[in-house]
Amino acid sequence: MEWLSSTILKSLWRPTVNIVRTRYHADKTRLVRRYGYEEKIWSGGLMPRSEGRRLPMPEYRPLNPWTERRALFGQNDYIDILGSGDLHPVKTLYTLPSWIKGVSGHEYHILLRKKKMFARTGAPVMRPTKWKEYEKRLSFLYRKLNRKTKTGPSST
Amino acid sequence: MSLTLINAIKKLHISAVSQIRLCSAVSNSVHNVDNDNSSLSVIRKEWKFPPQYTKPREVWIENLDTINEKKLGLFELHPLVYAVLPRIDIIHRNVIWQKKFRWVSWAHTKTRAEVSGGGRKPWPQKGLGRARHGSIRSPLWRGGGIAHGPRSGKTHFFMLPFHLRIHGLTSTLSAKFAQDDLHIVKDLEVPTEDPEYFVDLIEQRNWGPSVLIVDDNDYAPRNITLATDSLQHVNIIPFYGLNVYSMLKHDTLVMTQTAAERIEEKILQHLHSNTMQQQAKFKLSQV
Amino acid sequence: MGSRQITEKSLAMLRSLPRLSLGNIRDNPGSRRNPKRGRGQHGGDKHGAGNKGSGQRQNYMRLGYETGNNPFYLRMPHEQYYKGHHHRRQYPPISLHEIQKLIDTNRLDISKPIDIASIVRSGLYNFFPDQKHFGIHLTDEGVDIFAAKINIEVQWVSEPVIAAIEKNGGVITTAYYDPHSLMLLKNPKSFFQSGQAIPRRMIPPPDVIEYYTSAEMRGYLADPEKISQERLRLSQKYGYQLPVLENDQNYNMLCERKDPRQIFYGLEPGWVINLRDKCILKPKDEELIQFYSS
Amino acid sequence: MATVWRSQCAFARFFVGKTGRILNNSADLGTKLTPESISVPITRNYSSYAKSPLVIKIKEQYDFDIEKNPPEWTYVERLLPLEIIPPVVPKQSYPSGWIPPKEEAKDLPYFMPRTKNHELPIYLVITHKGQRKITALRKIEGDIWLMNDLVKEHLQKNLNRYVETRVHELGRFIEVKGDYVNLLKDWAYSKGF
Repeated sequence: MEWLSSTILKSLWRPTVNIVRTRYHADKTRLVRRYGYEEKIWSGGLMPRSEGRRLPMPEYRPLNPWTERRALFGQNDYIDILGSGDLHPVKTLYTLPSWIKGVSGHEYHILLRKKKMFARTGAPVMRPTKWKEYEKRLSFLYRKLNRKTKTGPSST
Repeated sequence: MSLTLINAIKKLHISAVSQIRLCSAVSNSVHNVDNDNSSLSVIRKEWKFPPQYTKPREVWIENLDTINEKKLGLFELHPLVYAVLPRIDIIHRNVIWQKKFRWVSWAHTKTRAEVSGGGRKPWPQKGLGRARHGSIRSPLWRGGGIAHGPRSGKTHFFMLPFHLRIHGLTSTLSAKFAQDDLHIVKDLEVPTEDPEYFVDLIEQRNWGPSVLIVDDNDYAPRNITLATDSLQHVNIIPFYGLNVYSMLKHDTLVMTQTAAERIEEKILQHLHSNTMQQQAKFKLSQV
Repeated sequence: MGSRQITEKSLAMLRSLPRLSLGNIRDNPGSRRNPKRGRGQHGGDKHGAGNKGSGQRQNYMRLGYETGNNPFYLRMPHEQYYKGHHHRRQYPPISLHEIQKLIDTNRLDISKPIDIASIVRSGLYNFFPDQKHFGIHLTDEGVDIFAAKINIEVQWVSEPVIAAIEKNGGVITTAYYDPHSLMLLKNPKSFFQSGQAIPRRMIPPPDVIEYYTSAEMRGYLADPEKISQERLRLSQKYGYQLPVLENDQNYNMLCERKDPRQIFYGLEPGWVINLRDKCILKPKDEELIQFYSS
Repeated sequence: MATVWRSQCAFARFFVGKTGRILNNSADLGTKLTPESISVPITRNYSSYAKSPLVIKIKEQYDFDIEKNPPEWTYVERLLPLEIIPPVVPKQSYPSGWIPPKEEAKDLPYFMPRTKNHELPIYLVITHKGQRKITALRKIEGDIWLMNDLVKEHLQKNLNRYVETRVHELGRFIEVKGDYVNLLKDWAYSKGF
C-alpha cells in the first residue's frame, strides 16, 4: 500500500526544479552611475511633455465657411462679361505680386519673368544672395530643361 | 453627364410637355393676387433681341418690405439667359477655373545649392570605411537640401474660354431658376435695420439659409445693408459681381428687377456681338 | 428614344433633383486623364522613353544631328526658295463675294466710302498688321454676282475686280499704308483713347511705288486724267457701258478720297480726338501745320 | 535707365512717350523738345511710370484749338467698333445668295436659329486627316428626333441611298455621315430657317 500510494503520488506530483544560473560577472558588479539622479528628459513614450499621460484629442474647430473672404470668393471673376468691359478678372487679383499675376508656366518661366522684373529695381544690389540664387537656379534649370529632358511636340 | 440625365429621365417617366412654366412659387397665389391686389403689374418687355422659338419665362416680382411674401407683378426673363440647357459639366469647369486662376502655391523648399554650407567634402573618398559623400547638404543628409521639393510661386493659372464662362453663368442662372432658388424682388427697401427681421423673412419664405442678394449698383439701401451686416451667410453684391461660385455657394439668389435686367442685357449683348477680341488667346500684355 | 423637348425636360427634371451646389457638381466622366505615371507589372513598363538608346539615357541630340556624320540636310547644296518669306509683305484676301455678303447683311455701309477700317470693323476679316499684313487683296471670286455701287480703297487688286466694280458705277483705289497706320486703322478706338495726335501716312517703299502710281491699278498716286482714260479703256476691253460719274446722285461720296498723307477719312493728321468730351484738338502752330501738311 | 515723364498736356506729350519713337512723327520734328524746355529737373529714377509724379510745369509749346461737337465727328463715329452685329434690313434681292429666315419656321415643332452672324449653323467637320467627313447641324431646338427623321428622309430621296445620322440630345446637334452641307442648307432654307 505504501509503495502504491507513493507511486501514485509520484506520478501526479513532481517537485519543481529551479535551475539557478550563475550570474555573469558584469551583472554582479553592475555600476549604477549617477545614483539618485532623476532623468529629466522623457524617454518612455511618444511625446516628452505628456508625462506618461496620453495627449487629449484636439478640439474640433470647424472653419467658418462664411467669413467675408470665403463668402465673397470670386466676386470679380466675371467682371469682363458683366462689367463695363475695360477690366479683366486678372487685374482684380489684388493680393498677388505683379510678377506672378496671370502667369502660367513652370518654375523656369516664372523665375525668368521674376528676375527680369526685379532686375530693374534695387533687388540685385539690396539682396545679392537672393539674386545669386535666382541666377544659380536659372542656370541649373536651363541645363536640365535643354540637355536632360525631351522637348515635347511643337505647339505651332 | 448625358448618361445620368438620360437615366434619370427614364426613371422619372416624365411625359412630353411642350411648354413648362417655371414660375417661382406658382402654387395657389395666383387666385389671391387677383382678389386682393388690384395693382398687379404685368410687364411686357420691349425686347432688343426677341426670343425666337422658346417663350420668355415669367417670374413673380416679390417684395421685401413685409415678412410675408406679396406678389407685386409678373416679369419676363429671356430664355437665352434664364432657360438654357443646364450643363453641369460647364458649371463645374467654371468653378474649377475660379478656384485655380487665382491660386498660387507659395510652398517652398531649399535645394542643396541653397542650404548654407556644404561646400567642403566631409571626409576623404577612400580609406575610412565610411560611405562616400561630397557635401553635408546632400538630400540624403539630415539638414540637407530637398530634392524635387515644392518651389515657391507655382501658379495654376489658365483662362476659361470666354463663351464657356458666359455659358457657365447662363447655365447656373437657369438651374437656379428651375429649382425655385432665383427670386426677383422689386427693390431692396426693408422697414428696419434689425437682423432678426431678415432671419424671419428667410424662414417664412422658405429660402435657403444662405442668400445672395444682387443689386444693380454699388450702394445698397441703408436698412438692408445694416440688417445683413451681422448675418454672414446673407451677402449683397452688385450685378457685375455675380459669379458661378457664389451662386452655388449660396442657396438662394435674390435679384432686384433692374439687376436681372442688367445681367440679361450684358449677356445678350455678348451673345449678339463680335467677340473675336475676347475669344483670342489670353496674353499677359492685354490686361 | 429620348425626350422631344430637351431643354424643358432637363429643367423640369432639375426641379425634382436636390439643389445644385458646390458639392454635387462634376465634370463629364472621362474628361480628365490621370496625370499619374503607371506603376506595377505592366503599367510601368517604359513610361514613353522607348527601348534603349538616347531616349532612355536622356541624351537627346539636336534635330538632324547624325552622331558625327555629315548630316543629311547639309550633305547637298540647295536653293532656298522661301528665303526671307517672313519679311515679305502679305495681303490677306477678301473676295468680292464676301464683300457683297457683308453689304447684304448690313455690315458694310455703301453710302460711305469703304476702306480697311470699315472692313475690319465688320468683324469678319482677320487682319494682323504685326504679322506683315499690309492690307486687303480684293480677289475676283464673285465678279459675276457683284452688284453694289461702292467707293472702295484696297491695297491689291486685279483687273477683273476693277472691271466688276466700275461696271456697277463704283470707284476703286489702291493705296499704300505703312504698318503703323494699319495698326491705327485696325483699332481706331484704342488709338483715340491713347490721346495721341493722328500721325501722317508714310509714302510707299520703292518697290511698290510703280504699282501705286500706275493708272491701270488705280493707284492713289496716279494722275486722275490717266485714271479716267484707263476706266474707259477697261470698259471697252470688257465690253460694258461705263456709267457717268458726274451724273450720279452719290457723286460726292464716290469722289471722296484720302490725301496721300491721311489715314482716316475726314480726319487730318495732327488732330487729337477726345472721345470722352467729344471734341477734336486741332493744332494752330505754324510749325505743326507745316509738319503735318502733305 | 529711361526716365519717365508724364504730363497732362496733349501736344507736349506725343513727342515724349511712345509716339516720339514712331517713324511717322519723329522724322524731322522734336527740335522744340529739349530737356531745357521742361522746367522740372529730373534727378530721380522712378520704378514705374505709374509711380512717377505728374510733370505739371511744362510750357505749352504749340497752339491748338479745341472744337466741341465739330462737324467732323461723324467721321470719328463711323470708326468706332460696332456695339452689336447689325440686324439685317429686309431688301429686294440679295445678290450674294444669302437668304433671310422666314417667320413661319417658328411654327414648326423643331427649330434651328441663325447664328449671330446670320448664317445657318450647318458645318462640315473634317477629321482623321480628311478621311472622315461629317455634316453637323447644330443649335437645334424642339423635337430633334423628328428633325432627324426628316433630314434622313430628305437625304435618302435626293441621294437614293441610306445615310447614317447621329443625334445628340444634350448637345442639341445632329451629325450626318458624309459631306452634305449644301444639300442640307438648301433643305433648311426651304423650311424657312
